[in-house]
Amino acid sequence: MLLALLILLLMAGGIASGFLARVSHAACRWLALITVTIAFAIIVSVWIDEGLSMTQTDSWLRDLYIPWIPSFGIAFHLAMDGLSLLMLALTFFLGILAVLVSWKEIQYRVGFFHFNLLWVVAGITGVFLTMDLFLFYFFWEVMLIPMYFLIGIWGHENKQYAAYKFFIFTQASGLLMLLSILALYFIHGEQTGIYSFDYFSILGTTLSPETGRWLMFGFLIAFIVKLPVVPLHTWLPDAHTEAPTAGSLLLAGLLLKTGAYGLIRFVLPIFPEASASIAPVAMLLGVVGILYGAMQAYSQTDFKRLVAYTSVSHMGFIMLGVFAFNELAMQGVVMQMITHGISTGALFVIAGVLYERIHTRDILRMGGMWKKVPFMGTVAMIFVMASLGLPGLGNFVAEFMTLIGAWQANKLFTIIATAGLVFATAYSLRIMQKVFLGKNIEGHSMTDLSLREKFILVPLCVVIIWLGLFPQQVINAARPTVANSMHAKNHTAIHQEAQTNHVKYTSAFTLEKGGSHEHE
Amino acid sequence: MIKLLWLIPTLPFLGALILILTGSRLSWRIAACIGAGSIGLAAILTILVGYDFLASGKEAYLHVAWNWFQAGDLSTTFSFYLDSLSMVFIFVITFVGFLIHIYSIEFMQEDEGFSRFFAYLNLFVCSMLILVLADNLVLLYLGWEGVGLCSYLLIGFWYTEEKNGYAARKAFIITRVGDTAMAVGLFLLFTVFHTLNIQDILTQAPLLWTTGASMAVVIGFLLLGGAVGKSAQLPLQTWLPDAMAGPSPVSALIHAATMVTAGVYLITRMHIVYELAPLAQLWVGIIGAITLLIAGFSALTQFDLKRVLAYSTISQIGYMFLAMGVGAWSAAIFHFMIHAFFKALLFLAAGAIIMALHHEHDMFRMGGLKNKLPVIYWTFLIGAASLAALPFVTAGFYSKDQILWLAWAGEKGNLWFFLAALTGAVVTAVYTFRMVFITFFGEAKTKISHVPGMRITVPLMVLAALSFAGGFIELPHTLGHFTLFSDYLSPLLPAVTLKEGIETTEWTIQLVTAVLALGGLYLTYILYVKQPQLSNEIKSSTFELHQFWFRGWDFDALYNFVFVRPFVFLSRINKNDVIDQFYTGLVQITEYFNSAFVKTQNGVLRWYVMSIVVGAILILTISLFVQP
Amino acid sequence: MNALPIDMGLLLAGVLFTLGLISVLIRRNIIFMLISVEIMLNAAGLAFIVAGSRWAQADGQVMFIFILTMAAAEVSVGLALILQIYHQLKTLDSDAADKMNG
Amino acid sequence: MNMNDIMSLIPLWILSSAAILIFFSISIKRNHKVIFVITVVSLLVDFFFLTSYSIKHLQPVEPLLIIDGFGVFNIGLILLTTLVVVLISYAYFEQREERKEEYYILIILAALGAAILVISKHFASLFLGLEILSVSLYALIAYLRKRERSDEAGIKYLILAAFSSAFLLFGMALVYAATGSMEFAGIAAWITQAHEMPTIVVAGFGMMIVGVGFKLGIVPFHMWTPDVYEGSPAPVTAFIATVSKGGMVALLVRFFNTLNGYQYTTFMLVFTILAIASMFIGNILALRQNNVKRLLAYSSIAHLGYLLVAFLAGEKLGMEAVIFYLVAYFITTLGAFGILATLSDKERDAELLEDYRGLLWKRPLTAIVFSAMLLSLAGIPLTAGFVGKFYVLAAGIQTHRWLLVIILVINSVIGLYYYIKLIAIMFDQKQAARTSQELHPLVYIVSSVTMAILVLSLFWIGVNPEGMMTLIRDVVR
Repeated sequence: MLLALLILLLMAGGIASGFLARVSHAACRWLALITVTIAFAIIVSVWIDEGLSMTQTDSWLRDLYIPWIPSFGIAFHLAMDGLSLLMLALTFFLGILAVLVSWKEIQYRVGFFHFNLLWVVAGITGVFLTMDLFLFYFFWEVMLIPMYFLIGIWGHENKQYAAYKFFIFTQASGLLMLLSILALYFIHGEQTGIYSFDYFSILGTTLSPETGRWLMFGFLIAFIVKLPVVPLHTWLPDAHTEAPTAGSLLLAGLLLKTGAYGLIRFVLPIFPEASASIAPVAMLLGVVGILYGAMQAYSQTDFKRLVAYTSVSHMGFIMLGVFAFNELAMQGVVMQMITHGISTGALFVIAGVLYERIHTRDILRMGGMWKKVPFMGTVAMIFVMASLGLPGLGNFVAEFMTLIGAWQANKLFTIIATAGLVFATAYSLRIMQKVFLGKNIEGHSMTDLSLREKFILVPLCVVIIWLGLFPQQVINAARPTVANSMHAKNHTAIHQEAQTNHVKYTSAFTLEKGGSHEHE
Repeated sequence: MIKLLWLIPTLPFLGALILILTGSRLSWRIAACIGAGSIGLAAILTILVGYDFLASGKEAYLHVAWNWFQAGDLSTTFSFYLDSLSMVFIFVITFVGFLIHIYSIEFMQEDEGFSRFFAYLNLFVCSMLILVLADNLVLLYLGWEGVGLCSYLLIGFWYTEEKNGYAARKAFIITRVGDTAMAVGLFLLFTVFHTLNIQDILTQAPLLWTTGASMAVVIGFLLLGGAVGKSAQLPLQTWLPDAMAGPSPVSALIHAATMVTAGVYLITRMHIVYELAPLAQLWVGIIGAITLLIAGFSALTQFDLKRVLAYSTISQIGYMFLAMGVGAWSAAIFHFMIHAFFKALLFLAAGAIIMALHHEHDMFRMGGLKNKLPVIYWTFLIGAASLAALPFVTAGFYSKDQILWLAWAGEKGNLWFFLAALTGAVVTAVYTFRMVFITFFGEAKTKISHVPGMRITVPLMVLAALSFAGGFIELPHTLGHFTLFSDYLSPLLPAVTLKEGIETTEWTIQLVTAVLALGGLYLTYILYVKQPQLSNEIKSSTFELHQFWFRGWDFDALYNFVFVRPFVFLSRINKNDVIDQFYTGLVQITEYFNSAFVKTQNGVLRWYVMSIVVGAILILTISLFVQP
Repeated sequence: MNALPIDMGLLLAGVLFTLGLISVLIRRNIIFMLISVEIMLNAAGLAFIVAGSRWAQADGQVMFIFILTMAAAEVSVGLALILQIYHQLKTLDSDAADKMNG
Repeated sequence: MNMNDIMSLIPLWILSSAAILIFFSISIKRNHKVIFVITVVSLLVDFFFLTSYSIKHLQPVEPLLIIDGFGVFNIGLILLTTLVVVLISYAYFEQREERKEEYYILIILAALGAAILVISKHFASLFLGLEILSVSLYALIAYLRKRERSDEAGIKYLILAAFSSAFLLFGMALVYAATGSMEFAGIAAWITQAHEMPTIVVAGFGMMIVGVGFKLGIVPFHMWTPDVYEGSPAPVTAFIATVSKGGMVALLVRFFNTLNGYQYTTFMLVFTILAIASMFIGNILALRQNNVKRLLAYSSIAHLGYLLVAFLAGEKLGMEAVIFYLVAYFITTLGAFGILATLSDKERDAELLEDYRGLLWKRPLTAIVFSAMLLSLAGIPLTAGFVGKFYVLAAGIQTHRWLLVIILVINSVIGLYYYIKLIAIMFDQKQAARTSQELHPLVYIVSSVTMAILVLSLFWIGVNPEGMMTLIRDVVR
């Protein structure tokens, strides 16, 4: 129930703050802030409740099952395991920051903005929780529309174009996933006689290699567009660049992660053989992404665009790690999801903070800011270093585990990916050089971070350093999920277990189905 | 007391943290107290810990702070491992570091980034300590990258100058190239040993591999890659001369005494792997030999005081690599320590000169400082003598002589190594005293603006004393056979087995070395003091070669041409992302179809009728004639 | 009636239909277009009668009556519209009525 | 015709009587309000009467009609749709000084025609229903006489509809000539016992497809749609888009199922080609359209293509999908044209994209409702359109019509572009200068309530489609 409550809370909070804006903008902001903070508090309390070390083997912490569209075997089925917990914690953490970061930036249509913001967060929450494929697709799409509005209404100069591109790319790939979901549904139904979209039922479906591969492509394409993987990445630089700061924060921090999450949650467990068979190609794509993203990032002059391309590069590690098929790499991926969310999010916040002050994102027009804003410079330095994978910061742990895991799978690709770190250094340092070091060419004068901005950036710093030095809790939390997705080969066992857990539901289906809905 | 080992890296870290958090709000005195004080405390602690350690007689002490991360087979801890090797390093780091901090208080006093400078410097010391104390390679990598970061920050300390930023980035990126190789080496090690704990690896390696095992060789080369990057050896040496853009104390601490020798530390630390991989070890020696030569020749042609010293550093580290290449581990470490003393001294003295002369770097615009800055002159001279390895009195002589001798006599040594080292010795003497003569002799060309105070001179004198006396803890057996240092290291680092019946030549070798060093000194004296026009003639007659050496053998140009330009070119040309063209193309195609179809919708009734008729004919044709 | 083969009757209807069709295509005057459509409708009616006669059922003729009625209704509305069009365009050229396009 | 038959046709009687009642009422006194009330009441009465029918009930009215669950459901749908059209018409026609009362007669007659169409099981009733619908539509399209485009649209529709009717009739005649029956069941029986379909029957069906295709507005019989949509008054456009097309879809489903047309690969091929062409051409034509009415016309071409995918999928799920999609499409289209009608003014309809610029900031609720409708057309979750599309895809995948399904997906993406373009314009910062004149507040309340009901049912079906699905499943048997 708690899980549904989370989503409802966010949706209700969104609507309420939307209306409250008619009374007072400040009240609207506060309400939004409080809503997300409550959600965050709930997740933290769950985490504490489950014990911070999370050493238990049973991977499911919470489960909620409400039949929704029984004719299709669709249920409102939410469940949370360690991975979901981590992702939710990240979601609400960044959600809080997204509200804060918009405090000054968003001055028109405040109510509608916060409505959209909270609904994006709600949609993402749904994506991270749902255990029903139909519901998953449902949330997958639901999070797009408010995001589209965030970009399209409050974005920068070229916002319409970016918003279209974002929407169309994700929709196109999402629909292909819907096809796969439906095909899976019918294949599973024909095999077992149980027509259900439930994740745990679907897991056990046996597929012929050919079918398996095609169906996996459907899922894969949705996730790698979101991730994004070169050459499906071109929506991302535009979307990131044009979105308002909160939008970029959510895009980079969370929306990209839904792709990675999908890979771990769905692609590997449901299609173990098929994903193993394309692993080399997928890893190659990852490597290409790492290098291509880095190369593109190097030449960009728009701060946000640059950071966007670094995301492309960093997400390459996720592809590399996921398809390395071992626990280390997968743990690295989980870590990367979180740390990238934080470090790139922070860089976007910095870009936003700069934009608020000097109204440009062109790094060629910046320079020498350190003298004026040493605090901001220090913070930026930390995240630039995080983005180039400096040990001691979270990203290093992620990348190191990913690479060392990937090494077991493919040595050549790992070497190239490791070399990508050199390029990461090149583009990361370029940010520092062009923005904070060098000479202040245009003589911008500006004030250092305000208290509110410190409130946003300092926690991010603390978290990224914390993750760099004490990442074990995160690793422990993700362990059961990672293990499950890893041992995809003997998934039938897990499936059976899951089946018994859900036997009451599935049997309810069978009755329902047998009576009314025959697919001959 | 030894239990407080963890405090040694923690103190500088806290210092850095306080300085960063307070920003520039602290007065320079307090900042200096925190900055230098934390290192001072660490240095005192090092003595106490070292005393405890030696007294305990244990081989090693391990302090586990916390489990860092553990997933799958990989398990890393945040833990410090103290043995005789790391002891030497933390001693040098804290002590030389402390002296340099003291020096910096005066050197940087006027700088507005005073507290930032100390923050970086403290952070550096912390990282360096972690590097040498790490008990596993991941933590070592943390320190490794940490010092890289600090090096970057400090080279680019005066960030408003574009070229400083460039030098800083160059240093970081080039060392990162080496780090990539090292990281791959770690992956390989992990695949083989399922652990990255250094001691576990070292104990298991001999059991797992026979000498010459290909895996060992590959790993050896990969770690060498890392070492070569950090220690500015061929082919990744190009960043160090540019790194002189940083303040002089930085050059002294990071780019002479400590960080650049991290490669030496790494290879020595992993010496068992190299013992098992003779090919890799041979290449360590070859790289050392070549580097010491090309850097030495480059040093001959520089006019920037600090650049001479930079090239000389590369060259001296080349000696250390050469020593490691012949398996003279303790000789390499000995030379590291002595080099740390005299090179820090030289850099600090050079810094004092530069500060005294209004930030003048050009030697040829100095001159005649012998009388004006006597303290500097004498200390510099001691450092220079040590660098040039003037026989019998200087520490440098003993450390370098050991390397020369072992390159000749060691089992893995050979004539080429020896000749390279010998040539290097002459060249060293020449460029060293060229520097001394040009800077301190002749007539003054620039006015002195600042006379160094106590905070500068005291560290100089301490370091001078060390450069002078440091050598006597390890004497060749022809000269007293006093082997305190190598004995101290011997449980850890095996001694070199000599070739059969070669002991007798030791005297000859020492004599040759001594004569060559002195000969070099005399040659320089003639060229730069007696007949200065001669040096100009040589310079103009070999102008091309001179310039070639001056540019560091054109490695920069080569790398620019092969790597940097193509990358930047590709990146620039593709700024708008060629892949996007594909999607734009799709859009254009649909738009083309749109305009084509829209033309059919022309509003003319008969046209619409026609469309129905065509449709009808089509349907009838298909229904009647196509049999699917 | 049996003397006449059903095919011939349908063929006749078909020819009539085609004639109407072609003349809809080539006529520009709206009234003529309307008339041509009427011819097509009547061709269909004829086909119904032929078919009805084949099966000796009244249904074909009933359908024909329906068609006639419908055609009458259609023409009445059609003529009214044509009148309107003529008021506005001052021509009966159907090609002139192409204000809406794109 | 016995008493039972008469009883089961009461919904049709009510419609006819309503038309006559209004006719008399006008002859006594022209009063828009009264006429409007009569129309609404009679539609409501009719609908409530219909709800008393059991959908499991099966009552043939020999030989022409058959009252079964499918028919009743469709009549219900037609009645409700007509009701909504009438509700939005009131405000729309109140603004205009034309003689507005006869409009209600025509629209009721058109509904009657559509109702007959969906329950017919005989060529004669099919023809009668179709023509009652068509002839009323000719007049409805050209109802606003002062608008030049109305007449142009009217005459275009008239000529083309009659032209295609001729095809339909000729096709029927051919089929009749070969089979000797005009009843669907009779034809089916004849075909079953004849092993091979004679050419003449094939040709007959082919020509009938032309007639049907025209009414559906699918490619290549789609040319009339944009012009007629543009030229008609907005409520009439809504009526054409929904009742006229939907009635024909229902008939097609019934006819095809009775004949078990799925075994004839030829016709499946024809419909596949038509579906693919409709999806592509419809969507591509709409891409850069600046007239909202035309844009919706093109989009409706594509949507009929989607519908054909479900139709081609066949089987029970396919039929369910067709009906469900129709319901979703009806709601959405009514909503869209309803908004368009409420924004229109006396001179012209709010049909240009520019009229919508910045609408969100001026009339936020209207804009949100319109956006919801467009998102539903685009098939985005939370809306009925999404469930409809999901249903269609499910049907297509179940019967492995991969080509169609993939093309549908591609087209959804193309379609997305122009829907969100329209939404983006409404959310733009700049605002259009256009304002519509003031009317009696009651008029607004009627429109608003209608829109509110539509948007609520849109979301209700989008979020909780189970009820509707169950109903449809019972209807399709």
